[in-house]
Amino acid sequence: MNTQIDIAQVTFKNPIMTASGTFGSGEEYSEFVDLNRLGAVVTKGVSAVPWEGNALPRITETKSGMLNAIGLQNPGADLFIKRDIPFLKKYDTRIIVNVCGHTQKEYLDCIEKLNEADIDMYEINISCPNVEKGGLSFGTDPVLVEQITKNIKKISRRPIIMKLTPNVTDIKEIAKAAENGGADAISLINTITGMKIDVEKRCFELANKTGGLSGPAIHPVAVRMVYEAASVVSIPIIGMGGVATAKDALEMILAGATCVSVGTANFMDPYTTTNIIDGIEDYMKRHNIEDIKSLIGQVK
Amino acid sequence: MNTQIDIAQVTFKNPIMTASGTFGSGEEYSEFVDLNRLGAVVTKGVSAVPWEGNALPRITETKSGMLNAIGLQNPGADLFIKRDIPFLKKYDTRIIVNVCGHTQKEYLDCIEKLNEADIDMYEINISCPNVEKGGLSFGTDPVLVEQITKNIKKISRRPIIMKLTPNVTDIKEIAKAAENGGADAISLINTITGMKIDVEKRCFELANKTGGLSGPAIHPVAVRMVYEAASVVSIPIIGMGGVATAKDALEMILAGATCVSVGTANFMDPYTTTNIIDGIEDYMKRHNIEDIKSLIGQVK
Amino acid sequence: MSDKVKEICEVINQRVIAKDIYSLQLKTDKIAKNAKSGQFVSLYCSDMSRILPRPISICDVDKSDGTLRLVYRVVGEGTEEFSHLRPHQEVVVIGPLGNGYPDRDQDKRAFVVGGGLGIPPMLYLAKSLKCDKNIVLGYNRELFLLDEFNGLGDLYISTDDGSCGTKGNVIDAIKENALKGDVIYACGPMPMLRAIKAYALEHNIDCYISLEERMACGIGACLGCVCKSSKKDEHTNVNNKRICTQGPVFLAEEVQI
Amino acid sequence: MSDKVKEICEVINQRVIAKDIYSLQLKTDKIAKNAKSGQFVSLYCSDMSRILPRPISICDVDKSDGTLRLVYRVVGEGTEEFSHLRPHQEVVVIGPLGNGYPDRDQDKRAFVVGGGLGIPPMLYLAKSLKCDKNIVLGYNRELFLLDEFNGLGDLYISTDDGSCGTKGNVIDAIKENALKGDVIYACGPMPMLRAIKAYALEHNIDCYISLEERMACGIGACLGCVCKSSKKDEHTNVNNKRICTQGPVFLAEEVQI
Ligand SMILES: Cc1cc2nc3c(=O)[nH]c(=O)nc-3n(C[C@H](O)[C@H](O)[C@H](O)COP(=O)(O)OP(=O)(O)OC[C@H]3O[C@@H](n4cnc5c(N)ncnc54)[C@H](O)[C@@H]3O)c2cc1C
Ligand SMILES: Cc1cc2nc3c(=O)[nH]c(=O)nc-3n(C[C@H](O)[C@H](O)[C@H](O)COP(=O)(O)OP(=O)(O)OC[C@H]3O[C@@H](n4cnc5c(N)ncnc54)[C@H](O)[C@@H]3O)c2cc1C
Ligand SMILES: Cc1cc2nc3c(=O)[nH]c(=O)nc-3n(C[C@H](O)[C@H](O)[C@H](O)COP(=O)(O)O)c2cc1C
Ligand SMILES: Cc1cc2nc3c(=O)[nH]c(=O)nc-3n(C[C@H](O)[C@H](O)[C@H](O)COP(=O)(O)O)c2cc1C
Ligand code: FES
Ligand code: FES
Repeated sequence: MNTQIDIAQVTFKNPIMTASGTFGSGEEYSEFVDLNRLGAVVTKGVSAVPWEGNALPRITETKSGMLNAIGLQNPGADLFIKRDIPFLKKYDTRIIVNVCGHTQKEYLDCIEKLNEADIDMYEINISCPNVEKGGLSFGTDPVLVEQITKNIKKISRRPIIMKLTPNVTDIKEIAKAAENGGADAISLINTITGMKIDVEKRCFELANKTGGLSGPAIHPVAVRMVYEAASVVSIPIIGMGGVATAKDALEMILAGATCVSVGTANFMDPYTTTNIIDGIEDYMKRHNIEDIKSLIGQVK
Repeated sequence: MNTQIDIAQVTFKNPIMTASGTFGSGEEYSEFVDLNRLGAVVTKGVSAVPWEGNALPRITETKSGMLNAIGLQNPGADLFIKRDIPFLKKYDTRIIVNVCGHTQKEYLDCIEKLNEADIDMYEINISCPNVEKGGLSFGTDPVLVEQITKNIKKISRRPIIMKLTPNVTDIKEIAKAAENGGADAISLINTITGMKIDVEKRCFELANKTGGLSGPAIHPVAVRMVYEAASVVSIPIIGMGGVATAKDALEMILAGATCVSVGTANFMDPYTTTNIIDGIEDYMKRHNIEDIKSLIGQVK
Repeated sequence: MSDKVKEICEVINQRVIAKDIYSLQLKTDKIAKNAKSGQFVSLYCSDMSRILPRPISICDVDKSDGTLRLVYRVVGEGTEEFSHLRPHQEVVVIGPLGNGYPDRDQDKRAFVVGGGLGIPPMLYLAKSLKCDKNIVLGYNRELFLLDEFNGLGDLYISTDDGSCGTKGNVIDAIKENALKGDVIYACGPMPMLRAIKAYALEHNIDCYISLEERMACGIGACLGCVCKSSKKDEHTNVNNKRICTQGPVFLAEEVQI
Repeated sequence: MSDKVKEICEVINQRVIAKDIYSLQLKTDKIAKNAKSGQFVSLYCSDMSRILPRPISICDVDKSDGTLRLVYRVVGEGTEEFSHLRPHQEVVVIGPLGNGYPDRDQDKRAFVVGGGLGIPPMLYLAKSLKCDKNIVLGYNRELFLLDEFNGLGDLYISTDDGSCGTKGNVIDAIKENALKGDVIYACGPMPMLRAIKAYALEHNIDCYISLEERMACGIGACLGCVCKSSKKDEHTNVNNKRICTQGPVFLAEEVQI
């Protein structure tokens, strides 16, 4: 039975990764799960300089989901490279660093710093608020997506995964723009913008007013978008959004994902990632699947 | 205590309505709830001629939500006018007829038929697949939204509510287009497109492959879109999407909705609509709210 | 106003009657009183991440004490949840739903045919029908509920592997025993229903079959549960019938299966 | 590997100890063994539409039989669900989480100050601290847990309406009784913590306060639960500290409150 997967010449022992921002730098969850079992650890978003993130409250629960507006708090690329990469290097897993910025220059500065470190891939979060364009995210404009992909690709020493936002009319158009820009892979979905109101206090539940919806609630939207993206691009897709069980992960793979990231479900159970890996192996046994690659995009 | 609301000179005894397609023609739920208590009954979508709808299965459950691909099955405007309107006229509630079509002409044909009947308002579902434009819904293109609104407004004898789809990058743009076209009100959100896969059989759960996600899972997205739309239009907004409790309905009102529709939650409990009306009255008492209108858009 | 109500019902008892198959006895205030054979109820989950109620056929009714018996197989999360219900716990139920089997007093002999999880609803039907009955039950292998049909009619069974009764399906059992009747009432998996429909056509007898489809509202409002009707349906104005309200029992000739 | 584990815990008992306030005793395999005062656990809901675990402070621990006591107020859906837990039922718990109060053997006399739902975590702290103690508990009106502090130190209380002890808050009680100490350990609502912090500053004594914030992961990964630190934090590299892991107990001067 083979669960091994390759993306842009990088080999993953299995398709299960962590979703950026939900698994810290790996260290926190290493108290529960053996990181050696994961296909990859995708780190929280890192920017060229430290970011403080948003005011509190930053999170609130919704039905089968949650809203977060962490605001990409992170210690900056320098400390990250010095502390978190060496920690992760102790494990036999792939390291994908999620990158964020407010301007194209900030992305490029961050990549330049990360280029010096021992990392397997970058995942570029283009849902960050684009301060040059009035705060709407980079990821909603296909022209910008293609351009930023090209620019990063030019300087990146590692394969790049463009991480797409679901807050768009047509995900296919955005997925193609990333592919045209030279992305080695795309990952989707980031969170769906939502809002919750405290009716007793008549105020926003989050200091930031809006937040990103994640968790099982959004899984059907994520599966649909992975399926749509897979229908128009030929680069590999990393599927995410509400994956909490092996069944959810297999849905992603059958819809067209090569790998699957687990995010919010880590909060629901710290053992989710390894439970999913076990569950996929069990499924492959029950269905006599020799190679997990034979399942990709096989929904009929 | 006043829960009365006006939209385009039509008076509703309270802001609670049913969401189209989830409450039949009202008759079915009249076995559980007293329709006289509702602000309005919004009927299932009606087209100029009968529609068969999609193949089965048409529904599937998801976490705190469901996907449907009914495909707008309906008996056509003629039978609807003959049978369902007279039934609803027996009650002291407003009648809003939801209208669908595959082409602009189909919408107009339907309105012309409905113009002859005793109806209070129309709600125009512009999430229908637009056969002239390759199946993408009318509601994703602001130019088309403005145009179709204008054309319907020209012939409509009743105020019209344009019902917006959430499957867009920028709901504000679409809301403004509807207002510019002359809509008397807008309602949102329709369902978010999603997909579910049966991993054991490796097939789509719905015959139609994709379906519309509704229910509590989407509530935070709906609240956000109502808030965004309210920030750019001055016509009234009917908020919907995952409303299952008085708290959910009040969130919509605080976000900027004048009225609130209850959809999928009727399936979770046939008494949801009247429970919500009771809950809102209780809230108004507890908070000494004289007039429900004073809550609209009051989130801080 | 109709008979349909939503009730919080107390669990009287629950037991496993075959692998993954549970028999659940509920105390109801009104539902049992109003129920007739062939109708169903829908059970709400207490885990609210599962928002839709689960339709389950009425297996038996005791009108005197208002109890309802449901027999179901654990196939997914909802039925898994129900399987943990213990006496004195509560479950929210809506019902009775659907049309139920017709009252046809004039029949001399009826076929009561159940296959698999289509067997339970046949129990209350068999108890309710006044005419003579050939009761034909088709099992995979493991028998359940069989005892309870004793004395309700002439009892025939089939098993896939022949471990009990006729080897094969219910049609094989009917043929092997050369059974005759004026009307068929059947519930079971689609291949069985198709075979029964064909048999009824061949023998030119009325045939009532009970259909299943995924349901959201259970009361005719959402149009999620339709089946194809043979002719344009009067209510829907298209070739669809709502299983939850116009069914689940249909004259076989009315529907395309 | 750390001490944190996820466990299915059996409910030993649960009772109401004041209006909407429940005391829940759980049998744990490892959590109680590893727990220290000031730490907390997180309880998962069984209704999975509520996906995040609820953080609750450890009120008391019995290391000998591995039981854990939690005292909480019903404020929303999750705590409402927990309030229905009955003996022998199970609940999934993750813990112990957070840093807990420091061991400071050298103190001569400590203030142990709890306000409202900040009182429960003071119980195990009071039991654990070896030095002399002024225990100061601030209530709105209704008293709870008071008996259990008997004999653990010199006990002072305040109530908002003066129905018992000092009328006013814990600071009023400290002043009225002219209490003295070398260190303060406090947990309670933000206004109380601010007042305590000011009091400690004024008297130039060390002050440990326990903070609360909404949590998702509870283990330092999501950055949902930060508070503002006075100086740039070494771990986050910005002026934020994670309450779930770097707290919930902080030296008052470390944090902006
Ligand atoms: C009129 C009617 C009567 C029924 N009577 C019985 C009975 O007496 N005994 C019995 O064991 N089963 C019966 N069923 C099937 C039963 O409803 C499903 O097995 C049950 O809903 C599965 O729920 P789940 O949560 O365990 O499965 P899941 O697969 O987790 O369910 C997910 C969703 O799909 C729906 N679903 C899944 N399978 C079916 C199905 N076969 N039919 C309808 N909806 C389904 C569920 O209701 C739910 O909304 C009946 C179905 C209908 C329509
Ligand atoms: C470290 C820590 C220790 C705590 N110890 C106690 C205790 O010993 N006793 C006690 O009664 N309460 C305690 N709380 C508060 C308790 O966690 C909340 O009251 C509880 O989570 C509310 O859940 P709910 O589902 O009933 O409320 P809901 O309002 O329905 O909760 C919705 C969401 O908001 C979160 N939330 C709501 N209020 C709070 C809050 N005050 N703090 C953190 N999250 C919140 C919930 O966890 C949940 O994710 C503690 C909180 C923290 C952070
Ligand atoms: C608390 C939190 C923090 C997140 N931070 C990041 C981030 O830093 N960068 C990023 O690209 N995505 C971030 N995300 C998005 C997730 O990686 C993921 O795309 C999304 O949550 C959907 O997956 P899920 O439903 O499995 O969580 C974050 C999500 C959450 C819940
Ligand atoms: C079964 C079903 C049928 C629906 N049919 C229609 C329809 O005919 N016309 C329409 O405009 N919206 C239709 N909708 C969308 C709802 O009216 C509503 O906009 C959406 O479901 C979100 O609200 P909810 O989460 O409260 O259900 C339908 C929704 C469901 C679940
Ligand atoms: S289940 Fe809604 S119409 Fe039958
Ligand atoms: S709750 Fe996630 S970092 Fe504290």
